[in-house]
Order: sequence, then structure tokens, then C-alpha cells
Amino acid sequence: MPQIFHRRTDGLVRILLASGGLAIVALAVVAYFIDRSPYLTGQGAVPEQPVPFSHQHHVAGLGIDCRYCHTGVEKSPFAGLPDTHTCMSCHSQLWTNAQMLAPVRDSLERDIPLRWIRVHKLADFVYFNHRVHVTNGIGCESCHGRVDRMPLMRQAAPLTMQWCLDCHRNPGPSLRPPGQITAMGIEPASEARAATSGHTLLKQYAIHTNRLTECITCHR
Amino acid sequence: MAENPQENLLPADLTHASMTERIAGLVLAPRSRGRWLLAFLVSAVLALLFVLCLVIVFATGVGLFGINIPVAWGFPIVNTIWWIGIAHAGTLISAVLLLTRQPWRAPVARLAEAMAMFAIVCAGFYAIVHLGRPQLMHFLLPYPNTMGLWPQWRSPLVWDFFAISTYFVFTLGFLYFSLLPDFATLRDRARSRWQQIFYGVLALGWRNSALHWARYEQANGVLAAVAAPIVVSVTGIISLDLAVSLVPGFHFPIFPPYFVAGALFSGFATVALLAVVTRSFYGLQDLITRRHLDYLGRMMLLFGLIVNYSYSQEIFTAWYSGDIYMRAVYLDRWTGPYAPAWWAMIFCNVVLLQFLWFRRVRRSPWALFALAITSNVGMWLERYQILFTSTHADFIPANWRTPLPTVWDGLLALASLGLFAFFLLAFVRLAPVVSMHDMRSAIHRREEQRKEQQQEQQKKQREDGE
Amino acid sequence: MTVGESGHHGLIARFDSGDKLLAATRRLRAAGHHRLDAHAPFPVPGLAEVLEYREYGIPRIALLAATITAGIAFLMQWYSAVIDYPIVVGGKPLNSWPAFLPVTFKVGIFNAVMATAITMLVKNRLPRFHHPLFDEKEFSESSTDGFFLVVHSDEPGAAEELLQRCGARSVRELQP
Amino acid sequence: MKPDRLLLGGIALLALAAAATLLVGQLAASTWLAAVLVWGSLPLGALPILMVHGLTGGRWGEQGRPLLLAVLATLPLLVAALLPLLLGLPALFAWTLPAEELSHLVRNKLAYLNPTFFILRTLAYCALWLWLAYLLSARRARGEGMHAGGLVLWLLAVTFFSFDWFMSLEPEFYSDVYGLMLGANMVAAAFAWILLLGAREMEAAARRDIANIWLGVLLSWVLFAYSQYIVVWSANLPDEILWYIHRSAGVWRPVSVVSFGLFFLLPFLILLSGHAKGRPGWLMLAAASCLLGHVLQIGWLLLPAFDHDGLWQLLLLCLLTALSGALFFALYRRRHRDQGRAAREVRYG
Repeated sequence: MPQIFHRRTDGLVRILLASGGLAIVALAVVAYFIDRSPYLTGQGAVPEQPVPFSHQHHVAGLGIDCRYCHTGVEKSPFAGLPDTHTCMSCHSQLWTNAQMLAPVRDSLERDIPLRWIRVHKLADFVYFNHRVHVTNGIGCESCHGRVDRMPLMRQAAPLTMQWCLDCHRNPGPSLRPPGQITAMGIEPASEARAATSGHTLLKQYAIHTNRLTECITCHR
Repeated sequence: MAENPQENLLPADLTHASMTERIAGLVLAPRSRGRWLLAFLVSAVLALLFVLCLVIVFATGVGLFGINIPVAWGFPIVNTIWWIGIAHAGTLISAVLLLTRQPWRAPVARLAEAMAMFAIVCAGFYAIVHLGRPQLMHFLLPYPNTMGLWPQWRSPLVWDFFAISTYFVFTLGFLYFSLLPDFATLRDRARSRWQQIFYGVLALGWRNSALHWARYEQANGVLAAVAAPIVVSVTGIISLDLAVSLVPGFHFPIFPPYFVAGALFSGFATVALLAVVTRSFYGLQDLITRRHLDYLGRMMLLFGLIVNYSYSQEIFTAWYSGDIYMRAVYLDRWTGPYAPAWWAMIFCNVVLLQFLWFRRVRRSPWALFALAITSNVGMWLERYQILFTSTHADFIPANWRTPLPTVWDGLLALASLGLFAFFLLAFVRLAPVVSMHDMRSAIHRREEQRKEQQQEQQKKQREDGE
Repeated sequence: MTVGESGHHGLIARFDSGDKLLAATRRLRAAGHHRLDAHAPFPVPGLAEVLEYREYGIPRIALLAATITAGIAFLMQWYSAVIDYPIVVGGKPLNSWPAFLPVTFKVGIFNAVMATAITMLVKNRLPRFHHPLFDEKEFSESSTDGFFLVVHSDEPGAAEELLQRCGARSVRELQP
Repeated sequence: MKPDRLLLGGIALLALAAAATLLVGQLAASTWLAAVLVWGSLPLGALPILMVHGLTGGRWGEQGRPLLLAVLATLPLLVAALLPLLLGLPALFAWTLPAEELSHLVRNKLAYLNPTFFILRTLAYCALWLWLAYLLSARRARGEGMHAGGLVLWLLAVTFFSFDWFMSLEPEFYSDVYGLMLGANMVAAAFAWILLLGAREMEAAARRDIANIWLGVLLSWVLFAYSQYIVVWSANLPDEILWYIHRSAGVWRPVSVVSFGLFFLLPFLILLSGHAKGRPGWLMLAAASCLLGHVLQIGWLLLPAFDHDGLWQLLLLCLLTALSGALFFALYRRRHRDQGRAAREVRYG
């Protein structure tokens, strides 16, 4: 019976086996990080809008309140994107000839709404209600980030279910007093302070944390 | 029972060399290629059809099947259970007969293991299809995901996933284990370079060392010992998919043992079927004897009778429960739109089964072949009627429907048979259909027995002489 | 296989039956030859014991793997259902241990199988594709009806003589 | 067979005792039933073992046969203790109440659960078992057909016996795996009995085979018991789950755990070790544990159906089991000795 395999085969096989094992581990690690990467979550994405609207300019520079444009945020599940007339309430007077604003004027003229691209988009099977969050102490900043520092609107949070749950499991530290909902740049409370002020706010808003992680809270 | 079972189960003139020569020859230098090639081509076409159907079903969705609320499950789960059942006897024959040292195991064990392997492949495909959204199959695994979620451990679907994947790995391992020394035998006898490399790689450098064998036997013993719990738990768990629900017709505590018995019944029927075909195809009548068929027939009878017992218990309990819904399900099974399936099942699994009480029927290859087919049909009908009759008329009469299978149901089912045949035909071309090392051990044991008998006779003669 | 001090690579003797191989192995061991390996087409009963096979490890390793991993599986289910995401489903308690048993059982079995298979291969030093024995022309008969005894000895002459006396059909020196 | 004075005396005594307990009331009658079924399980479990051996043959069965036949000889005691209870069904069975006092579910089953049919059925089971026992012990049964058919009949009889005498104590409850579960329980107990009393005398290989088969039976029992539990537990239907609620209240909760541990878990762990399986001492320990667990198991299955203080029921059960066991054991010993003498006579002529 001849020797079928060369003397070196065994070493080669061991290297292959070891690297195969390593490859599986590496694959798992890579998959773990890809799953959380902006590539899949869309965090940090800046979609191109019909008009390059600058939140930084309007919010930080001019001090316009969020609710001026997003009118539904306290009353409906959907915060609402501003219609052309909202823009025109100022821009019929200011920068009336700016090239940048041509689509707005065009929209008014032809009576076709501007097609804003949604930046923070949740899956269809998620029932998200802006009113419930805003009227119960969750600030805009908690999910949308420092809008006042965004020349162009960018997805601030990963919007994964884990991210939602992080807050739903322990909403205390994220709560704000009713007056500070739309305020920007509120420092996250320190752990110790969050424990106390969060607790009083939980009582004040009558939030029952035991129901917040049930499936039906978000999937109906 | 004959006094010396070994004697009749092995041809008297069989030696290590002649047996190895014959079995290895079937693989290394096959003679009857024409019929094999024809069968292989037909099955390859069907296997391609299976892949095609699978792609279309995955791309379009399970709406192609004849399922809709209230019958949400239909064919895919029927066929999953059916294929898993067929796989079971393979495992059981090989493992339990090994543990209990049954002398008739050796020639049929390999067929049984291979059958188990390919049946579980078919079952696995169907299990994935029946999920409805196969692309999300990984949700069944507990892994750190961005949803912060875990699988729902109280759900039988998750149990299924663990059960079927464990069973798959076990079957693969057990088959490969049993093949390992045989691959070495083929490697040693191969003449062409390609065959040497092919079997050389598969044999992993096995050298028939006594220490190799000792560890091999120990490991095989462990695998065989876990086989029975695996067999029982896999089908048991699958049956819990149905039984833990509140649906009358599904909700029976007897389901786990009943499904296990049903699985073994159809599985032994399939082993018998393959044994009859293989022995006539390869001319192995002297290795797979009529006594082997007799044993297979007995096993069919045993598990068939347990299935019959379960039918009786179900019917009695449905009535005894006093629950009008349970009783209604049974009336519907007997007289409703699916009644033909129920009565056909009773005909196949209860009426025809009783023929197996007769020794002549068990020992006749073609009678056994026919009964094996009717038993498999009967077991398929059993799963079909359980799935459809229990759900098609639910608690709200406005929901009642009578869904029938669509052409996709039929095509995929037919093609899955082709896929099974395709794998099996490829297997018998590449690997020995009879386990050569088990046969060598069996021959050795027979020689030992002969020697003992001779010694005893000599002793007797001496004593008589004195 | 190691090379003997005298530059001798070992002897390979062929026997006609398992019984003869067994007897020869016994005699060589009794004569003080301890570096032996026997090759037979099937597990000859008793042969491994003569070669001082004293391992009962595989069942124990399998059992250990099964118990530990089954324990981990149960703890994982308990942790995820009771601690990490407690949620009431179907009115069942958070610690629904009856429902955790199937997965626990399956994970245990799965790992018993894996541990068994891997232990068998590792202890047998498989895969090993290249081996000096494969250079022996007759060695391929070890998978049909050849029974071989491989001896590494510091006194090859004595060993060869003993092998001949045990009824070896042929005794040859192994190739380097 | 010569009329056996011990057997006849025992039958008379048991019949008297059964009749007497009926007069005392439900507590005594139900505990008496449980105690008798603890011992009665052994001959009922021995029947199928003998028949399976008749089918498959093997050294293990020949080794166990004398012990099993001696156990089988106590079957008339079970029949004698059961039959007087037929006179007082109302003390035990709730379905004997007038129909208008029953729930509609139970009213739906009165075609089956009525005294006349019940008595006829019980007589039929007893007749069948005695007939099978007679055939087996008289060594007339040599054909495979008798053994196979006998097994089928045994299983059906045990199933409906378990429905009648166990399940119908709580007439709302139904479970179609109950018969298999109880059957496996009986066979496991019978195996434990022959191992406890015979492990020392058996050949090592046969003893190991018996231990392996016993392990298989115990595992089957666990499968059946778990099937019923997980299905009932998951569905949580009121008709079914009440059965478990009764059995996990008060003293029955620890009893359920302890009886599971003794009946299954400890023997299982012992049998898992190949080393222990070869030692008579370990096997006898496992068997003793299994039999103790069997006593608790039968009590656990039967007694929570009655609304009494569990602790008293348990104490009474132990007392009555010991009392009836003395009679059972005396008969067993006598039979076993006769068997041994007969065997020696055959061997040495």
C-alpha cells in the first residue's frame, strides 16, 4: 500500500483546522460588531433633503422652539413635518430670492407639498407615540440628539430595540421636568441625582415601569 | 426462536476477505451501472425541482401552500414530522440494536443510518420552510442581538429548533463514525489515485490499531446510549408543538409516546423497504436474509400496535373527556370533509398492519415491501388528518374552511422524495451499503461460537468416553 | 513512531488470526516489550486490554460535558426569562422550569455527542494522513484479514525471534 | 395446584379487611385501596415482563423467572382485596352521586362511569389477569402468539383499570397517557422487586441486562409522566390542571418531589454508572429506593382525590401498606421457596 499523502499533509491539516476554528470565532466577533455598526443601524446617516435645512441655524441661532414646526408632537403620535406655509411665514419676508429656497417657493406656487425625508424612521411594526413620550418627561434631545448642533439633520440614535429597551427598563434618569422638554444641552443627570430626581419625576408623571417592557407597549 | 441465531443470519462460507471484497467491490468497481444511472438521473431531476420549488417558495412566501387561517400549518409541518419519523428508525436500529447486541443488526445498520441522515435533511428543509420567514431562522438562537431579546423558552418552536439541530448533528456524527473504518478499508483497496485521495481524506488516517478500535467502540457505545433519548425526545418535542396547545384534537398528553411509536413504525417500514430493494438490486440476499426481513416486520408490528393503541386511547379520551369540542373533532374526523383521509389511515395502519402477525408475510420480500409502502402512506395520512381536521373547524363557525393542498404542496412533497432518493443513490455509489467492520465482527463472533461448540462437543465425547 | 536508539525502526509481523495476534501480543509483553501496537480488521476482544488500554475516559467526559452544558443551558434560560427580560407569557411563572427542560436536555445531549466524537479523534491522534506504516506493502490487508503486530524494541533480534516463535506468517523491518 | 392454605387464608383476610374498611368510611377505604394497589402493582407489573421474555428469550428472563412467578402468585390477593370494594363504590367514587349533583362534564360520561358497567369491567380485568397468570405459571404458554396477544390484552386491561380505579376518583380529569404511565410504573416496581430480592443470586451478565431493561422502563415512565405534566401544565385547562393542583397542595407537594427522587432520580443516577450496575449492593439500593418511591407514588396518585388531611392519609397509607405487605410477603416467600425447590428438583433430579 502506497503512502497516499505527503509528509507535510498533517501539518497543513492542523493549520487548516486551527484557522477554521479561529475563522468561526472571528466571524462571530465581526458579525457582533457589524450588527451594531452604523452601517446596519443607520446611526449618523444624513439623508439628502429637498432643501438643506439647518437645525443649527434655526434652533441655536434663532431660538425657534421645536414645536413651532413640529406642531403635532404634543398632541399626536406623529410629531409632524412642517408644511410649506410654515416655512413661508418667515421666508415670504426673509431671503425671498435665495436660490436655496427655490423648492419652497415652487411648492407654494404649484401647491405640492415639500417631500421631506424622514431621518428617524422606525420599522412599521413599531407603535411609537410622540405625544406619550413628550408629555411624560422625555426630551426631544434624548432621541434626536443635539439638534441645535446639526447643520444638516442626522440620525442621532441607533434606533435598535435594545436602545429603546435601555430606556424603557430604567426611564428615571432620562426624565425631565415639564418645562425642559424641548430644551437642548441638558446634561445627563449623575447616577446619584438621577436616582432621586428621577424617582420624584416618575411619581409626578405616574409612570409604571412594570408595564413598559411588555410586547404590546410597542408592538400592537 | 432458533437456538443459534448467528448461524442463519450469516452465510456459512463468508470470510473476512470474501465479504470485504464483495462489499468494497460494489463501490470501487460497480458492475450494474445502467440502472443506477437511470435512477440517479431521475432523482437528480427531482432534486433540482426541489431546489427550484424551495427558491420560489422562499422568494414568494408560504402563501403558495394550501394553508390559511384557521389551518395555518398544513403540508410543511406534516412533512417535517413524517420525514423525522422515517429518520428515527435509522437511529434506533443502529444504536439500540448495538447496545442490546442484536445479532441481526450488522447488515441493515448502514442502510438505516444513511436513511436517517437523508430523511433528516428533508425534514430540516421542511422545518425551515414551515417557519414562514426562513430568513429570520437565527432568531431561534440565543445570541446577543440588537433587540435585547431572548428566544421564548416556553415555545415548542424553540424546542424544535434545538431538537432538530441536535438530531441532525448526532445523525451526521453517528453515520460518519460508522463509516470511518470502512473508508479506511476502501482507501486500502482503492487502485485509482482519485479514489485513494477521496477515501484517504475521509478515513482521516485510520490505521485499525487496537487502541483506535478500543476508543472507537467506547465512543460508539456512548453515542448509541444517547441515541434512544434523542429519538424519543426529538419526536416527542415535535409532538408537543401540537399537544401543548388548547386545540381539541391536538391537546392529548399521549402525543409524545404516540408520535415516537408512529415515527418508529414508519421508520422501520422504510428500512424494510430499502432492505428489500437493496438486496435484490445488489444481489445481497445471503447477507440481508429473510430472517432480517422477519425481524424488521416484527418491529413494524410492535410499533404499529402501539400506534393503534394510541388511536384507541385518543378516541376513548375524546369521548370520556365529556368535552363537546373534543367529541366534535372526532365526529368531524369520521364524517367531515377529511374523513376519507382518516378512514384510509385506519385501513393502512390498522387493518393492513394485522397481516404482519403472519410469519409468511413478514418473510416475503414483496409482501413486506407493499406493507412498508402502505404503512408510510398511512403514517403520512395520520399526520395530515391530525393537522387538518383539528384546525379546519375551530371554535368560531364563521372561520371554518376546508383548505386543500395546492400544486406547490404536491410538487415540493414529490420533489422531497426525489431529494431523498438522490442523496441515497449518491451514497450507495460512494460508500458501502453494508457496514464492513460490523460484518467482520459478526463473522468473528460466529467463528468463536463455532469453536466453543466444537470444544463442548469434544468435552462431551470425552466424558461419554469415560 | 519514534526511531529506536540503534537506528532500528521497528518490526512488523503479520498473523493469520485474531487469536494468534492476541497470544503473540501477550507473549511479547510478558517478555518485556512494551512499545507495541496491534492492528486488526475489527476490534479483537481483549486485545486492547493486553496493550494496557486503561481508559474509561470517554463516557465520563461525555457525562461531564452533558451535565455542565445542560446546567449552563438551564441557567441561561432562567437568567433570560427571570432576570434579563422578565415577561409574563400565558399566565406562566417567570421561572417556568417545566418548559425549560426540553432545551436543557437537548443542549446536554448535543454536547455529550460533540465531546464523545472529539475525544475519540483527539485521543487517537486523528486525523493523521501520513504514517510510516502506510509504506508497508502488506499493511493494507489490515482492513481485510491481516493481523499485524508492530514492535519497537532495543533488541530487535530477540523480538524477531519471539515473533517467529509465536507463529507469525512474516516479520519485516519497518521502512524509515 | 394444591389448594394453598396461606393463599386461601390471605384471600379471606384481605376480603374481610376490605369490607371492614368500607364500613369505617372514606378515609379508611381510600387508603386501603392505595395500600392494596401498592402491592398489587407488583404482580401486574410482573405479567408483561414474563410475556416479553416469552417473546424475546434471553438469559435475563430465565434468571428473573422464579422471582417473577412468585410475585405473580400474589395476584389473587389483589383481586380479593379489590372485589369487596365493589360493594361500596359510593364511599370512593364521586360519580356515584345522583346525576343532578354532578357537573355537566361528568354527566356526559355516565354511560361509562356507572356502577353496573364498572363492576363488570373490574370483574373482566381480574378474570383476564388471573387467566394470564395461570397460563404463564403453568408453563403452558409456549407460543409467541399467546405472549404477544397477552401483552396487548394486558396493556388494554391495565389502561382501563387505571381509568377506572385511579382516574375516575376525580371524574373531571382525563389523560390518555395515564394507562401507559401507570403500566410503566408497575413494571418498574416489579423489576425493582426482583432486583431487591434476587440481585445477589443472579449471574452477573443477566443482572446487568435486567438493570438495563429496568433503566429503559424507568426512562419510559419519565417520558409518560413528563408528557402528561408538560401538556397539562402548558394548556392550563381547569378540568385538567386541578388534578395537579390537588397534588401540589399541602403535604402532597413534598411527597411529589420525594417520590420522584426515590422512584426515578436516585435509581437513574445509580444505573447511569456502569460500575454500580455491576454491583448487587448498588442495584439493591436503587431497587429499595424505587420501591419506597413507588409507595409514595401510588399514594400521590390516589389520595389527593379525597378531601382529608394529607398527613393522616400518608400515615395511614404507610401503616396499611405494612400490614397488607406482611401477608403479601408471606405468600411471596412461600411461593419462592416452592419454586426454588422445584427448580432444584429439575436440575438434580
